[in-house]
Amino acid sequence: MNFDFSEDQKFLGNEARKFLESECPMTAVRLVLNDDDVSHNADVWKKVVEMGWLGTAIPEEHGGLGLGLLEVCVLAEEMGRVLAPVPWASTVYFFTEALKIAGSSEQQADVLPRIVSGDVVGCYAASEGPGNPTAANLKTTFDGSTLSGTKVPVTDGDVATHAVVLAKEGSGASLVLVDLTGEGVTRKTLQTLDPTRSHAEIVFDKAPATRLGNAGDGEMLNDQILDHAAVLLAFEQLGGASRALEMATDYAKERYAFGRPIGGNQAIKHKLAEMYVKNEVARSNCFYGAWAVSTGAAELPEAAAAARIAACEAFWFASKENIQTHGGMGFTWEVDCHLFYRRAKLLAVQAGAPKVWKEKLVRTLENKNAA
Amino acid sequence: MNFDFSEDQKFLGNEARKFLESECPMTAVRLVLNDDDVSHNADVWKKVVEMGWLGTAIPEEHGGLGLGLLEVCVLAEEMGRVLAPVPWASTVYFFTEALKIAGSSEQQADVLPRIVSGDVVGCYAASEGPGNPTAANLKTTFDGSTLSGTKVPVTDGDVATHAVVLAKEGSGASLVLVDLTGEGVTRKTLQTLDPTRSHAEIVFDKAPATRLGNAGDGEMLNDQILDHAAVLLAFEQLGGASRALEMATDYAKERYAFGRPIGGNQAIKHKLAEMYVKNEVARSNCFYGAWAVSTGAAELPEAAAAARIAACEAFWFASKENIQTHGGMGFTWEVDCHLFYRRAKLLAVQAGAPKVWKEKLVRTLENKNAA
Amino acid sequence: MDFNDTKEEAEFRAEARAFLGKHLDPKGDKPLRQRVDGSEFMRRAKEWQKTKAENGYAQITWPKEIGGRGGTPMQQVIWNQEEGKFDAPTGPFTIGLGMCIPTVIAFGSDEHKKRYVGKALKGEEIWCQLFSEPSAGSDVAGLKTRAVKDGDEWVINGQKVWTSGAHYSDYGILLTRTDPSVPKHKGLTMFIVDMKQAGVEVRPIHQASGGREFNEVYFTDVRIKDSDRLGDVGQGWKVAIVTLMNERLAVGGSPGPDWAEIMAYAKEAGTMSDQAFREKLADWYVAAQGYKLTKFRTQTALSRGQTPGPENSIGKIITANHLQDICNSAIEMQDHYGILTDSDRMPADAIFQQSFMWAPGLRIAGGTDEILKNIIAERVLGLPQDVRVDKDLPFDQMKSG
Amino acid sequence: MDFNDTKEEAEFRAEARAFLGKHLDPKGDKPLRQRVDGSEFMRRAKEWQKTKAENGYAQITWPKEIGGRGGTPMQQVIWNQEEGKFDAPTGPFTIGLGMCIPTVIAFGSDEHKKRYVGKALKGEEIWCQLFSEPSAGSDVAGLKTRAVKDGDEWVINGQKVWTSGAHYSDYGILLTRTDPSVPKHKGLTMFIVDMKQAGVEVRPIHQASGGREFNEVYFTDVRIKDSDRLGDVGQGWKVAIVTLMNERLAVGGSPGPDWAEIMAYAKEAGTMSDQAFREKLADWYVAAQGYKLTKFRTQTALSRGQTPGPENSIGKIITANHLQDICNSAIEMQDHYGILTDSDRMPADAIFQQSFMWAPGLRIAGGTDEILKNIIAERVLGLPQDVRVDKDLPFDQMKSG
Repeated sequence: MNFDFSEDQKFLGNEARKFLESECPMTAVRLVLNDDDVSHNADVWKKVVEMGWLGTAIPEEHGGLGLGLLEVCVLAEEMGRVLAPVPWASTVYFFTEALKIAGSSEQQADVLPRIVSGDVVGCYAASEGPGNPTAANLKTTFDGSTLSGTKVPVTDGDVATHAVVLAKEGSGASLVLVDLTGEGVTRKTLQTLDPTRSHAEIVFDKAPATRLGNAGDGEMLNDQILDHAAVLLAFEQLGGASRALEMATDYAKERYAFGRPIGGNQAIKHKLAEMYVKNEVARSNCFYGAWAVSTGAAELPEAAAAARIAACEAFWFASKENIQTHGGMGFTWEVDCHLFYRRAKLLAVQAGAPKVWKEKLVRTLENKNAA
Repeated sequence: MNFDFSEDQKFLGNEARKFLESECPMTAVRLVLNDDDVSHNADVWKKVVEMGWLGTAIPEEHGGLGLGLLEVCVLAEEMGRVLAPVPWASTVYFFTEALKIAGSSEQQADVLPRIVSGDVVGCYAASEGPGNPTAANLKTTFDGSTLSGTKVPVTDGDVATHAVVLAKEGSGASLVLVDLTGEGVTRKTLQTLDPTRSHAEIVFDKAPATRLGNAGDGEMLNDQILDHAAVLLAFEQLGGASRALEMATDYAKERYAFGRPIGGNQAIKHKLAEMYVKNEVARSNCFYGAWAVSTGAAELPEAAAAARIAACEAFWFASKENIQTHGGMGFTWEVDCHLFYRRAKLLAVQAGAPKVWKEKLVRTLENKNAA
Repeated sequence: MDFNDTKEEAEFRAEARAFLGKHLDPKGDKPLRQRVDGSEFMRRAKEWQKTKAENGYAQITWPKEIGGRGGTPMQQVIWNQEEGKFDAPTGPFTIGLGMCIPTVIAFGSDEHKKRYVGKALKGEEIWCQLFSEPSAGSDVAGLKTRAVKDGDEWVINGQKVWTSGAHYSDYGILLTRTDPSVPKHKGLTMFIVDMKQAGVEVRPIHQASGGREFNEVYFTDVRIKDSDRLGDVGQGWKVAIVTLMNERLAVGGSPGPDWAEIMAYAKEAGTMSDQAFREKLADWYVAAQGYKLTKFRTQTALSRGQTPGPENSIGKIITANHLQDICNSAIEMQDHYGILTDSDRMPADAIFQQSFMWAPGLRIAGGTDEILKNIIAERVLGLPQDVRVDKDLPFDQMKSG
Repeated sequence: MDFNDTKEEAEFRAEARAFLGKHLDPKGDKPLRQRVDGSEFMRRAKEWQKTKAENGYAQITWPKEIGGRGGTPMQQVIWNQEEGKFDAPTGPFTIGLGMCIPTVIAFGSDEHKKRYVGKALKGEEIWCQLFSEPSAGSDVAGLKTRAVKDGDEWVINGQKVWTSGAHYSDYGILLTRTDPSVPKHKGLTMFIVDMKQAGVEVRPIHQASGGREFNEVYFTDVRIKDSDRLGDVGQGWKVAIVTLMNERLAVGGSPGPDWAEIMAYAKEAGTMSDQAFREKLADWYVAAQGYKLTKFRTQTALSRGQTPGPENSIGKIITANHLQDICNSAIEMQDHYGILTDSDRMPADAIFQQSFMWAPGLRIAGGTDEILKNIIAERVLGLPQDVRVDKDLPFDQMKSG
């Protein structure tokens, strides 16, 4: 039994924490928050590229570090703690995993090295409107060589150079790879609940595109990619939830009312204890997801779903009760609580809302039980 | 605007409270609890009959008091407070209402006066097994003159003299009236979570029976009767929930730990405040149900559903957290907390579980909105 | 039980409705939160307040001698219901007439009453309430703004926070610390302050929701005459309690989308068949009805001449959490798309997204969930007060983090 | 990350399994709560304990000198896992070997250790723990049972409660008040008490669930030699802390039906298509996994030689409420029929109904939800302790309601 990260992985996490606390403080997040024209923090992004983190789980033959997804999990948690305002999740959890899962060796050889070098920034475009996208209701179409239709919203869609897009092809769905800097692509920046991350509407009008994987495999590949992304996002959410608990705990110790720290009141103590319990439930489920995604275990579908459900719940609860613990201060723009509340919501809907994953989980449990 | 009971109704409630606190203390409940062969407290029941309460909403022409259902609501709350171990709910909320709603004038003239006099004790038999009974899955059949099949469980089924039974007739369902003391009826007492109220399995084997209302109207009539019963039961639940809150509050003031009353701890204070909030939400919804059922308002379906849902939630929460507030003492047989926990569960499933009513409520809202 | 007006109530309602119809437009289909900014809005608001005052509708329960109608609380409720159906610009006067002026009436001199009450009633002067401070939120009595006696005057230095309407107010009631050497509740004194004088600086607070509806107010060597004191020196807490008792009655109302709005959205989105959503919808309906019907019970008590008590605190506990839950669910139903906030593009004009950002504030403003539960536990259920370690401690010896 | 045993662990597991298979039958399909009554059960239990002790499996982490194996905590975990797969009668010794004897080892004299440890290990003598009292539950240190010195002996009078196994125990560790004139934690003293002597009366408690698994124990002029004291006079709290630290590790395990059982029932009942049920099922699965996987993390820490801390308190908070919720839902799915308790007739042998009545006790036993949250808040998060008004007050001046 060894249900924990290795010493090396923990060391990586510690180093990443030091690096990000120094290079990506909340002031760096607020540069993106306060300026509608700024899509991400380019300085932070540049440093992330320089650290080589984008290649963490990319094979050495493609210029990556050749480590595994466990190391990405470790980094994801740290990115989540600082609310990193960069296209990390889109590029690493979604775009890179999509290429690794569905890309041909030519596609991988072409694109993966450019991810490592920072020349390619990726995003993942599935949503076309309210509700979880399914193959049945897709309107964006791929005709074998070009892509047409509108994707909205695409997280990091205005900073990315490339997108993996879920599109209709014939009667089925396929995944396709598009160069967003090429012709036939129009992008419009959108306002969202989380202005520290940029979002776009992308209109494709016969944009040149190549398929990832086989025609008609889009939905199956999308499910696989989302299982990977869900685990990695869950660690990012866990990082955010842990940081929110720390913020609330620190404030509760420092803030005095009625002659003593507010953290001496059971109303606050038990609220924070509940936060801790939810965070630990999330952490344990995240660890299991990490094991499953890194070993390619058959348990991945239920492990990914459980990690995502637990992490969504933990970050939601921690972020809203962190505001509540801060009282009036917590409802000001200057105090950082609302940034966690905003990010918690983004991460909870970005790869399918919790209710979508609850249904996935139960379907998996049923199938297992039936088998 | 007059959203409250009248002075007369409040007076009735006060008198009932005094009467029941004196005539039906917890020792009277425990007489039924502690003896498997005792189906109800006959002394208390005799006194309830003598008070004339069984005729509260029965017209004077049939020997009743000719008051309305508002007065029954007032009495129901008081019965709920003392966990009255008598077939009151079965006789008044279900059986009497069934006769009033669906009985012919002959049936009413025959049976209602005998309810008032105490010669008839009623029960209502719908369930035949796990799950909410529907016309589609009934197995008990009525052939126009006799009834055959098994009903289980029937609350107060072993003390009642008569039953109203939901049965299949041809391809539809009908309501029928059966004399349980007649031929073709076998009863077996059952063990339940609430031993302070008796339950039976009743086997009908060509038992003589007469229809209530038209053939095939069973499901519609059942719905109407349950709307009435739900409101009245909700007041009984409200009484139980209010009493559970009082018990918890009293104990929290008296019980010392760490040198002061445990009720000085926010963990307890806020738990009891939440109980209070749930009880008040239930009370307001109960009042609305009382208004609707007593005036025959078109809003009855949603008002009854809301009263039932709120009252189930309030009594469940109050009864379980009352045990918790009492700590170890609350988990002993001698302390009364568990009797409220047991009764809360009985009342929550007796007329359809909350989830059945949530579905009813939403269907009503949809239909209204569509109209 | 009877939801109808009595004959007298019906008459008053008809009269009120006729009066309102003569002066105002009915409210549109989609009421957004009233914006109290802009000079045109303020001009209309002042004009409407004057019209109300001249016709005896400004403060219905106040005695006629001071400009009220001498009416019943029930008439005030009916007026509010009817006025709520029209596009009535009432916001700027709520706090002044609901909280500040009643305090002036209770504790002010005859000169104060003569000088301030009529002008406030007619909308000529607007008032704000200056109690909360950055380090004194739930614990208002822990405030630090100092008032130091200097001859016939007091010199004020300090900072207030979360002051609604400070930027357009003419006067305020100001709670200060005049004696830090005694326990915190005993060293407070209340004043009337002229908000337009030098040394008073109002800065809008940028809220987490993005809006700027509240203010910080800084006092730098502001001078107040001793004759503008409300109540005795050291009796400020007693005065403040009178003000705050009126606050709990003022808070409430429907703060955003409810079960009907999310049900409408679900129909539009075609997700009404989801049983999980249906059960939640039932719970939301029951909670919303619980809140609405509890207000009916309160009105009934009012109409019988009873005074509603602290049990009213349940309203805000229910509605604030309820709103947060409904908005969160609506956003998650929209999935990834739910993160967008553009009201032109979003279902229900993005009201779910807007209220999602407003809900955390609602759980704090006017007493946090935690404070309200304490109030219910202590004042309704009679449970012991929290241990107050600072109860008898001189204010200047208190720890403050 | 790796769920497999290390080579050493796998070897030990194989060895343990072989040994167990030689002596015991595998557990049947439907394990019910182990019944510790009946002389035949007790005979088997004592025999099995003796067999374990003779073969070095009784207390794996204890040093060999006192009859243990000198093994690792991980080996103990593996042993427990494997023994749990067999029909092993272990119940009567858990408290004695897990809590009492470690306290004797830590604070007893050499004579005590010689006299008691071996016999307990071999199952020849059974121990119970006598701390809780009717007026001292969460606040154990508020206990009243008096021990008064009389020459070389102490005279004990008082009552203990919730004592597991008191009726079949030979000895107990008994926490008493020896000095009521000092603050409560300072006037306590711990003793070894012979449970079979005159003046010790054991009465079963009739629990709310209907069962009688716990006891009250009355002490009337019971005499204990001063040489049977554990630790110094007045140091009883320090001794008790050592005992209680071991308790938190002992509590836990799967106390009843979980997501798999309710899913099986829903399939049988044909209600798996209900989306509301499906979402709840997902939540239950996630919570159950959270609990199970957190134990794996604890085991990993153990296997690395780390000591698990108070974060283990999360287990019971999750499982007790989780159990109550699952049972309540299963009963409501059965609708009116769910009220029946006859295991021959009910789905899942009425396990949902049985556990429904057991769950409230689980939320209280071994630390209430509220106490456990306080422990997490104070010891894990470092938040301030509750205000303790009785901290420095002599016990006999304390209010006690």
